[in-house]
Amino acid sequence: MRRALGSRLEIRGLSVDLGEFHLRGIDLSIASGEYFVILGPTGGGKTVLLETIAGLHRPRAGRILLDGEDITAAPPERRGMGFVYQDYALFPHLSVRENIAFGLRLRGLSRPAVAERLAEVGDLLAIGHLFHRPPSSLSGGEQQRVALARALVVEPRLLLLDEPLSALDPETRERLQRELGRLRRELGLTVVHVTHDFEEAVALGDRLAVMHAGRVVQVGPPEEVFRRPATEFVARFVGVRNIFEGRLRPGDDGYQVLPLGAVEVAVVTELSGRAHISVRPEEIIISREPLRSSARNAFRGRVVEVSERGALAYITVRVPPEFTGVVTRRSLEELALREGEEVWIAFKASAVHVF
Amino acid sequence: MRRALGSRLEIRGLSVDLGEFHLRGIDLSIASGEYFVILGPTGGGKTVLLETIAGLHRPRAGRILLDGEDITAAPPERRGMGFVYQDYALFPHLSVRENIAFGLRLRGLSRPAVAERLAEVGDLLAIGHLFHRPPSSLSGGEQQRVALARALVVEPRLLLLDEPLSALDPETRERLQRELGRLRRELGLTVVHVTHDFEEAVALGDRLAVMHAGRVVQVGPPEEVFRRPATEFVARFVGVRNIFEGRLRPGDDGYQVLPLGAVEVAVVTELSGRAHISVRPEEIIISREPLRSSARNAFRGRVVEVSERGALAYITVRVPPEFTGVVTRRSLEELALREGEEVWIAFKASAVHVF
Amino acid sequence: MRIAFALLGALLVLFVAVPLLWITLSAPPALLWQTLLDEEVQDAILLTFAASLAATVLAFVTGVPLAYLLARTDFPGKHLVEGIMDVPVVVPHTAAGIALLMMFGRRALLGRALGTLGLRFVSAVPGIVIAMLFVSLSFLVSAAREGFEAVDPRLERIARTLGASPWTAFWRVAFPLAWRNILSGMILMWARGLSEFGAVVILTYHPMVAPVLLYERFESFGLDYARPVATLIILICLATFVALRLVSRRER
Amino acid sequence: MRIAFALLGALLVLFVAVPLLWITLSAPPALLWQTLLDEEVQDAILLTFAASLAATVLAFVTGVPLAYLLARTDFPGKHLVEGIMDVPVVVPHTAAGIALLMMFGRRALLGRALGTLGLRFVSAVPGIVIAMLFVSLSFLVSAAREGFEAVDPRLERIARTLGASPWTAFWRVAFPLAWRNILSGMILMWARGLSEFGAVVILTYHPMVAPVLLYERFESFGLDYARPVATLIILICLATFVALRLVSRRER
Repeated sequence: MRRALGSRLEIRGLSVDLGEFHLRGIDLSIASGEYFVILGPTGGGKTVLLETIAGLHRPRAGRILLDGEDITAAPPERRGMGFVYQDYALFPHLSVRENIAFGLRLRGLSRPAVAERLAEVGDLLAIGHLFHRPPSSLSGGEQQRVALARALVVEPRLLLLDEPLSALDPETRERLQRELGRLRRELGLTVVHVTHDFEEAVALGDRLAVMHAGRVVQVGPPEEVFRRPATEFVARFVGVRNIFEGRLRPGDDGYQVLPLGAVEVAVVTELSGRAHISVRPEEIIISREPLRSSARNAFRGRVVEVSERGALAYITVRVPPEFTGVVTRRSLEELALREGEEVWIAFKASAVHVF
Repeated sequence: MRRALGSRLEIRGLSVDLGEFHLRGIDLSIASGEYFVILGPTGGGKTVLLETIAGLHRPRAGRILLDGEDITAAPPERRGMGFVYQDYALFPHLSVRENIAFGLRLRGLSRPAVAERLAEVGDLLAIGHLFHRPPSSLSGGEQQRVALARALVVEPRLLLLDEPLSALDPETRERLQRELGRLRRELGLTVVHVTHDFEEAVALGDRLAVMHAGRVVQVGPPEEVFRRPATEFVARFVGVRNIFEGRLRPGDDGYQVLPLGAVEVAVVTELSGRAHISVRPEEIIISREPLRSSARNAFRGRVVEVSERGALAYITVRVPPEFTGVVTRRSLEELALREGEEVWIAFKASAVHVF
Repeated sequence: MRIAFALLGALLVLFVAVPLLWITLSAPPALLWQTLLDEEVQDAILLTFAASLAATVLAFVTGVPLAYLLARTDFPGKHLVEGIMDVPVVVPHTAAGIALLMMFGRRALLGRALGTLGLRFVSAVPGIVIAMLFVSLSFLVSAAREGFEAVDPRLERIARTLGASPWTAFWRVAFPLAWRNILSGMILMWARGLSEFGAVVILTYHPMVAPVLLYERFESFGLDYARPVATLIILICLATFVALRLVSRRER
Repeated sequence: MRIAFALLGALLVLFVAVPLLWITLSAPPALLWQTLLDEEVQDAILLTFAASLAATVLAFVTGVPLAYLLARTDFPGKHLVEGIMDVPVVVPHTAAGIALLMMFGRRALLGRALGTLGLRFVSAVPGIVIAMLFVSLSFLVSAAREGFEAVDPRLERIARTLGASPWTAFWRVAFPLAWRNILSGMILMWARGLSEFGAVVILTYHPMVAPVLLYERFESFGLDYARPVATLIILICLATFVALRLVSRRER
């Protein structure tokens, strides 16, 4: 396998019309060796974007540049991009070995050269023992490894992954997710990875683009998208829970305040007038007594719902309005939080995102 | 809608052979008004079990009792059970209204009676405005609501749900999950809910049964399955991470110890000889200095991996062996945990599950 | 590649379309009108339509249940039954006619038994019907089977849990959802029945169906006499076929 | 319900199976053997097989590309092309024969042009081939189309990203995956060609294919003379059909 850095990709003003899918004015610039995640709801045209990058659809307008070279009109077989679909799309009439060798054979490599590369990729992905099997006999995780091997063995300049983990069960998904991270580091690949799963995007992506209705609505590092969603859609999509709308007005000490129900929330912002605010559940501290802390916002409320999700519990507190905080199961027991109990919540003014 | 309690279901020694699916010696006893979750990996025969309860397959052996009455040979139309499939299975040739009225019409209800019941269930599930639409025009969440309404409107003695949430996007899933909890409380239903998602099982189930390879391997309240998995399969399936195997020997203070790599783990158990132990990640406290605490197990190690998953981060610490703990993002920043750093981990002997 | 494929495919399309266009366009309308007024021609066309319709109805009553069983159940000998349902396509038409004649002929066992009930097959309309039924039933059975296979069996299961008997589940769910396929199978079967010549001519020369009439005119008077009849029959068949297709497409 | 359905379905199965069984079982083997040694019968059977095979090959070369285009692309007039490919099933066989005769006959434009190249259609083998091709091509096209539709287009897309040209992607991925359907379409088409009588008899009475020979014996000498020939033809057709089905099922 090549260990050099992958290619640099630039997309300029790309528009695609394909049946019910429409992409509009997509601009992206992906650096060499970057792991770039495109995040968006299912059926939002993310696959069409990947396929257009691979040359499988003709764009209506716009240009695609690979290492500065315009490839907008190049057929897919000349682009040197590896493609992996969500449901693997292995050739059902070929063995695992023949699946992986497919691209090598087309390149006219000699028998020994093919065998050498197969052995190498077999080791890399730990699938050497599956080579003689038909794809239909493999588990989902094994099939996805084979699909990855098939794409990687031809040393692509760019690896395109179309929801590669979403058809797998949680355990396999997690393992393959780690594997993708490792492959990317070891091979120095440029990766464009499409997903609807925010956690996957955070775990893997150097940067991510959020797509909505055929447009890119935000691009940035995961932390930034997570903390400062550009639109309400992004906020809801990445799982921000406490979203409120109101009219900002100046408060004391240089803060602004947003009146909400019975209380006023202090925020730090340059904005004025009507605005959205959001607070991430993990920024909200829940206690049985008023906290002495630097948190500017502290309110008394009543627990109206406790929803346990695995190791965590989401606590909804009606002040009003209703804020949702998250605690570990351990805290849940220590604080003996139950519906109807009176509690205090607190969060810092700087933890409030205004948009 | 009826507000009386649902029926009591008993399954005794049930075996089913259906193509590639085999159920073997299933014994379950589900109380009136209970929300019972059957948990297992995809394709493990959970659907076949539900369909057999509904009378859609003939069991090879065993009996099914509903409120004490043997219904093993009764045809499905006499059992009065509501069934909801993962992908809704709405009648595509009928409108939403006709879908929901299907069961009522078969019961020969008068027109006004049908209309009244439709209005009631329309309110209950907030789908009244969809009545004139064809099912194909609905979103996944709306379709699932209609499927629920269709099953509930005939006042079933038992509600059978076959992965009702897994085809939905995360936000809709969460909303419908809350709704299921509410419906169950309001209508006093007995529910049997099949899923492969442990968090869903914890959030909804009064008790759950874990299925593996056509058998029930553990039955109990979620907490118990979570904390004391009966087999390694259950442990891995419910997401327990720190699983080790070793030979127990007596330690001091009445504890037993299990030597692992460089350290010995103190545990509380009646078992002896070779055994598995597991520690849930949230039971492991991670700190920069040695903790003064009551935790019997405290080891020094080095962070080898930090994996961020949404609001949480999983920290793998090599002692050796490798333990994985979980912290919030906030702690991650406060403790400034990074790969290569030296840290202390601690957990109570009573937090170690031995099996 | 697409261009090469399109050129090859166009050859086949032209091979079908051009002779049909040529025969319909080259006939003077006046001659066609005159042919249409020929009572013998009218009788033959009406007989053809009616006999094929009767065959289609018979196949609907027996073939739709069979198709449902083939789509939904496994039983010993299923492959054999599937094979038998395909056989009529393969058996040469004249040989099929002879085989039917040996069962339903005046001297044959079944033919004699039914003859005492007043049902005559040789040189009679029932003979035309069974000949058409034999050669065209495969179309309806296979279309209906495909239709039923495309219906998710879980829809019927849901109907059962909602209180439907197997009959009700069939009539309210499976049948309406497979109806489009069944209808297009019936159209195809009916059209195939119209077109049959070899099997019909062995069992029943008189009364004459349209293809037999056409053959007789060709044999007795030559191509020029047969042409207007052929044109007329082709036009009527095409028009009916297109109309039925449009109707069946508009359904839902 | 299943019992009622099974009874109705059984009627249809018996209607097909019993006449065929009866005609094959009631023939004395010695008579069949004697018929098989009849040179005229041998020639007719071989000619039928060969002509139908030629028609199938022609349809393979043109119909498979057409089926691929119909499965994969949208183009203006697609519905029209689909309709045209279904028409041969609907057109009465004798009328199809007349239409072909008007294109390929000795006095017709195309027939005369090809005649100068030494290709004669009337009363010659090429006439048999085009008659068989016309009436049976729908089977191959629709089977191949179904086969291509069942191949996930993303497999070809993956092949393209791995360096395959459109041709290579077709031959290495789409064609092998659709091959089973194509093969069974070819078998059905070939069998349908064997069975054709009406269209062939109009274009080419001599040299005689088996269905024509059978008709001639029936007309000239009566049922008793036609019976052994019919039995023999049915047996040969069934045997070939079953053998080919088994072969095509064993493939992968």
